[in-house]
Amino acid sequence: MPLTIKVPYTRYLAPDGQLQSSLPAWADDPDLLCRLYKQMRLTRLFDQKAIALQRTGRIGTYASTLGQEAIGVVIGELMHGDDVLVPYYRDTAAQLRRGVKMEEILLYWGGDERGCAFVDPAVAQDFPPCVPIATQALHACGVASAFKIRGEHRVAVTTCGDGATSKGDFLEALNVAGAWQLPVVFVVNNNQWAISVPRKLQCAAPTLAQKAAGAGIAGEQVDGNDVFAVYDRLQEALERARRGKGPTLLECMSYRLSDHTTADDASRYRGEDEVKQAWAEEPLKRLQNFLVEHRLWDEQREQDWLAEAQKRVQAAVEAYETSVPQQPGDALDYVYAQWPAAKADQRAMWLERVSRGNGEG
Amino acid sequence: MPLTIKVPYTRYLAPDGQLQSSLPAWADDPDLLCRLYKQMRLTRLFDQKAIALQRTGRIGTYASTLGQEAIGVVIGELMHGDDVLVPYYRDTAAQLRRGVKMEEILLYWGGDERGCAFVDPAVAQDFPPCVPIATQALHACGVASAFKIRGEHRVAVTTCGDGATSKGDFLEALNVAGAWQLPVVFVVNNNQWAISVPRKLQCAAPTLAQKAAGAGIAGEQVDGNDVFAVYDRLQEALERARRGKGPTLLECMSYRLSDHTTADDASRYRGEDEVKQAWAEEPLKRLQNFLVEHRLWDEQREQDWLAEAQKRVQAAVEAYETSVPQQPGDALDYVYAQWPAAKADQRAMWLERVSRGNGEG
Amino acid sequence: MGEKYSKVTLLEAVNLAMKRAMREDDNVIVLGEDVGANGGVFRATLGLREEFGFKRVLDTPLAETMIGGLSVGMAAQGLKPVAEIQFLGFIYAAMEHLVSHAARLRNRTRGRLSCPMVIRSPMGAGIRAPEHHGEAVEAMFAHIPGVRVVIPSSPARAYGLLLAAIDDPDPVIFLEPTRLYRMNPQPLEDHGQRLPLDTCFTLREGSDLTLISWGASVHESLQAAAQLEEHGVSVEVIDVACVSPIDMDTLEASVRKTGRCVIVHEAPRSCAVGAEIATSLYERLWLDLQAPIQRVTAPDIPPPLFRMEQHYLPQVADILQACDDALNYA
Amino acid sequence: MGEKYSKVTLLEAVNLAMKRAMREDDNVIVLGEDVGANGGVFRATLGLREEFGFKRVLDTPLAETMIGGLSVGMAAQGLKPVAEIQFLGFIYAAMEHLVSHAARLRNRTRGRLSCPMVIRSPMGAGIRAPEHHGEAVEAMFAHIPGVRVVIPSSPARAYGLLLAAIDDPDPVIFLEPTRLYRMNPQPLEDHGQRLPLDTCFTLREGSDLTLISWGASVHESLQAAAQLEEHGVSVEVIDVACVSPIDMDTLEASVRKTGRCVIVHEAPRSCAVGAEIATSLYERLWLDLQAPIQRVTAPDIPPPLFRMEQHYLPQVADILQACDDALNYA
Ligand SMILES: Cc1ncc(C[n+]2csc(CCOP(=O)(O)OP(=O)(O)O)c2C)c(N)n1
Ligand SMILES: Cc1ncc(C[n+]2csc(CCOP(=O)(O)OP(=O)(O)O)c2C)c(N)n1
Ligand SMILES: [Mg+2]
Ligand SMILES: [Mg+2]
Repeated sequence: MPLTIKVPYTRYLAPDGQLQSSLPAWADDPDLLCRLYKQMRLTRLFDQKAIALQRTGRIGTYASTLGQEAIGVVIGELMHGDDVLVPYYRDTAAQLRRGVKMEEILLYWGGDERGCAFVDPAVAQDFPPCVPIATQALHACGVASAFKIRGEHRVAVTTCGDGATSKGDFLEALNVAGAWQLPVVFVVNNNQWAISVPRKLQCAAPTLAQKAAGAGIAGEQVDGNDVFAVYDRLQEALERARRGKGPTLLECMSYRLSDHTTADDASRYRGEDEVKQAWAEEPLKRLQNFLVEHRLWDEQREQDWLAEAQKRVQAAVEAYETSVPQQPGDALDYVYAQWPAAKADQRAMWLERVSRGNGEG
Repeated sequence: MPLTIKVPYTRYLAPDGQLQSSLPAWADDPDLLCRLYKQMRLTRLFDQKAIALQRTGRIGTYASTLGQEAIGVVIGELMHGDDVLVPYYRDTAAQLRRGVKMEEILLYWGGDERGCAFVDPAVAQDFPPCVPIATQALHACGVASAFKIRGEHRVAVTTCGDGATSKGDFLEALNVAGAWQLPVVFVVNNNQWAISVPRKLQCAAPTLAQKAAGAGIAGEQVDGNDVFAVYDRLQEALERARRGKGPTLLECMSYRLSDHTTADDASRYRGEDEVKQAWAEEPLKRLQNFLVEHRLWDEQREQDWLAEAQKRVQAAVEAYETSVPQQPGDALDYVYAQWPAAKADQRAMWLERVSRGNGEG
Repeated sequence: MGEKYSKVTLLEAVNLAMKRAMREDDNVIVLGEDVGANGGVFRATLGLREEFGFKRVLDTPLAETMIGGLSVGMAAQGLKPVAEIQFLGFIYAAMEHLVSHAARLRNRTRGRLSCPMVIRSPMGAGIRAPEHHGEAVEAMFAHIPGVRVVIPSSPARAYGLLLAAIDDPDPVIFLEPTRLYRMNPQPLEDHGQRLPLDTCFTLREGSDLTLISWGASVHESLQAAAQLEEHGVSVEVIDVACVSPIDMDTLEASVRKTGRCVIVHEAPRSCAVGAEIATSLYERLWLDLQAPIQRVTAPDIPPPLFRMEQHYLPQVADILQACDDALNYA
Repeated sequence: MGEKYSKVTLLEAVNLAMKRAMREDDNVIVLGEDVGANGGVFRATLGLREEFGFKRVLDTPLAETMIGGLSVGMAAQGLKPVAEIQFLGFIYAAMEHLVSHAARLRNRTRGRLSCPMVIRSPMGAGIRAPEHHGEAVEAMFAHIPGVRVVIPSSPARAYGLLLAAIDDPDPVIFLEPTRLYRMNPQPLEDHGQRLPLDTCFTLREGSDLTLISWGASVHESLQAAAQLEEHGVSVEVIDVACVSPIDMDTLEASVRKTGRCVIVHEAPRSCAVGAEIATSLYERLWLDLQAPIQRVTAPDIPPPLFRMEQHYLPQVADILQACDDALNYA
């Protein structure tokens, strides 16, 4: 007597850029489509630059978002200004679209806490990238609880990878989101790998979206490399949450075209064929094909935008590289609202130590 | 586009003891049925005695299993000798049937570690009752992993309450059990309450069994007050696990007729009506009605068995109350295989402190 | 001026403090297992649901990781969550959120976000409770930069310190000794006055020896001091109360005066807070100490089931022995 | 006699020890995130999958609570799990299983069940890694009765101590300083000899001062000792290696001889293992110490992102300053 389950899956745009089914009404907006494409292109350019900076030792380890730009860009596009993003560490795409500055992202991966200070008021309440896997899902539930308690029509959006769906935090978060009907959307970036662990070793269920069933919340899959699918389903999930109709788990099927991070060598554990196949399905080219076919985009516009994007990235790199050094006291000054008087001796010790000139500053 | 799910539910015996559907072949065994009934009756008698002992200060806090005897007795009945039980703290029924001694259970709740020493070789590998909620589910997966690694045809059975299904440990356990196809059966004793938190505030899903879906394992519900249903479905789950066909989550619908523990007062948070209704569905009377109707049991046998059970319980209480005191050194001697030489001074300090005669021994 | 009560237990003081904080500030909310309809397994949250409703008194599903993580998210949004962990022995699952997030959110974001949350939890042994209901692991938290760890040992301190903890702009771990919950009720005025989170409390002045303690052991320390007094020994007793950060200045001044010191705590000896205090005192008072500092602690074993717990806990006799050793040190 | 290697890093020594243990005993199994096909993110488990197969080298789903809990269940069944936590900053989710189960299973069952498991994890800062990859929280574990905590600081000690940890009938938390993983390769013979889990290692003898350290800071301690030697100061350097239980006898003997002591560790100062060692030394050596014990530690702040980590870590200059203070104490 087996338990039976059926999980919806949405895709409009086939890997070759052809439509599989007719588009929803909202998609009849060339500006929107071009904006999404341009943002994806910009994100990829920045991402490549970050990897280059790591290779030359100008930032530390970096987690590339190559091949997963559609998910993050749509998240950033659809969220309202006063919604809150609670991202993981592979969310450059969503963060940039939300208003985090490129130089902040570089500062963060460059080992400088100011990278999470987020100067743009648009992202003043967004969380910084979260490294301890899946913990952010619970923070998002806390944020959503605050919205609900205060009666605000705001949504918390949180992201994570496929691997993260195995960790208790994620599962406890789905459960409380359901129990309390929280205005939160869980976006799983299923890029098929958790470092070297493939999706199928992570979980025996055919979809990750069906983890929603155990929490009694909505769950579905989309082709995460199809901006139309992501946009359509995320839009509905956000609206449902905003109207107090409960949380959603949205599993976005994608692929990590890069190594896990710059510290990883994916060729150790996965075959070339698989990666080659994934390149044929990546989101940028797919959307570009569609836009070109529908005469919404052309080579000239591509070149113009590339030049503009290049310029923005370059300016950010310069801003990053010329940022003034941190003050030694910064390392202590934000640990508590006020450094405790009881630890005054430690402050003195620290400043003395730094002035002794150990290491870099 | 909602996700859809269907969870099987099994019941043979209606609350009034009438059959709802014809019984499976294995049930055509009067000895088995009477054995189950007698064990349930014995368990309840012991349970009541334990509460009485608590009320008179002869043991500490105790977690009653009143109304949930069918689940534990069937677990104990069906497990093989070399299977391993990884119980929670409300598993008197299963433990007694497995071979844990009544006086051991009293020692445990009486504040004496020897209560988990389990002298009967039949339970030498069983785990002690687990207090930190849901953690035992992972231990069971570890035990099952050992079976699988060594190629043994043994099964780990672990139990927990409805509240426990919200905790990450439980959910992580389901996931790894599925990913590794472990020989483990998860029995959820859904007694509708987690102390004062009712089942529906615990989780928005209509069944807890459907948490299996997220892990890609088998999951189903049974009427946990119907021995036939529990027996039938648990038997199949155990066999499937033993044959290497994967784990099962079995949600047993029951009711906690008692307070949460002797330290609790359930009247603070739940209505009388609900409890009264639950008494009409409790497992012992239900089976008794069936047995009497089918002339497998009668008043005389009931009285004889009660007398015998009474005697056994009384003997256990005496064994408990006359057990020799622990040795002071016992508190240290099992912390490590050997008390570390580096902490020799602490041993001396401890023995001196005990000899100073603080408190009880 | 607040209501005056003639007999308030530590437990009731905790309850009064939460009520007051919730009345003063709508952002204060309470969450945890069984805190709502049941008023908490010890009744610390009694009446809160009735007065403040479902939105501010939240019964959570059974998951401590979640309680930790939710609180971080709420606090980042400007709420002031006061979360109950039912017993300290069940806090470990919340550890990752405490160490990696609550303690770091402000620092990580250069002050852009912060985490004004309180985790309350009953701590310590001595009430014949089951396994895992008697932990005293304050040392683990005291080692985490970015949180405060507060342990009241009287109704008045529970009241004033909890109010301060809820006010505090950073995360506070607030540990309530269960053994004291219903002991020694005292008069208390619900005046709303906060006590400082960064000072020790000198409970008794003396000149021959300083007894330093916190939590339930403060009571045995006071008893030991009273007995010594009868023998003409003048003992100063200090309740550390805030075990992180520790107000070493007060402790230093006392031991500088008395020259002798005994530290009493219920946690196992090794790497406990007692070692930090002792080391800091030695660092500050090398030339002024008349005898080595004595530690009276539990041995390095897990809290035993309750038949042995009276031995496990430091008793008056053990403290007197240590005071003797300190006083008679040649 | 085992194979002799002329240059072995600490990382390779860990790998050799696991291989040998797995060859010697079929019950030894390895589990963790990315330990299989990938050979671990640092390559500590390189080649194990190839040699011992899928059944003994298990890539787990991504869940540290689960890694802790599974290991307890396996160990209770007589396997000897060697579990990797990818970085110490991710161990917190496993805490409940370590404190409440691994450390207690033997005691709880009066020896009927036991828990011979090893948790290995890279620890410490200094490799310009991202957030949460630089924790040194050995003190939290050193406060747990029932586990051992071992931190090697050379390839030979990593090899011998890990073999001993795997043999040990009780749970061992084995922390490998990432900063040393690929530093100073040394000759090593794969002879299978265990090192004791309850003794310190005296790395350098001296008569004027004792430098006590563990983990990566041992290296700066040795450098400081060498520099002091040039100025005619004779420094004894001891690697504690097993920070729980601690071999105080060796430390005591050394400091009794030198009369002066500096403790160096990378963890934040408060309630760290350094405080326990200092307190125990004071207790034992009250009359023999010539100066207060100095602590060189990180400040009480979370490990900063990597631009500041060189300041955060105790440096040779900091140690020299502390030695100066100890030597010149009037
Ligand atoms: C609690 C925790 N455990 C382990 C790690 C180390 N780690 C970093 S990323 C990663 C894999 C994550 O995979 P997935 O969730 O699929 O996200 P992806 O990186 O593929 O986007 C691991 C194990 C971590 N950061 N946090
Ligand atoms: C980790 C943890 N948190 C909290 C508790 C306190 N506690 C003991 S039983 C219980 C409720 C358990 O409910 P459920 O899982 O439904 O089991 P039941 O007791 O109803 O059989 C709680 C919260 C605990 N033992 N462990
Ligand atoms: Mg992934
Ligand atoms: Mg229940």
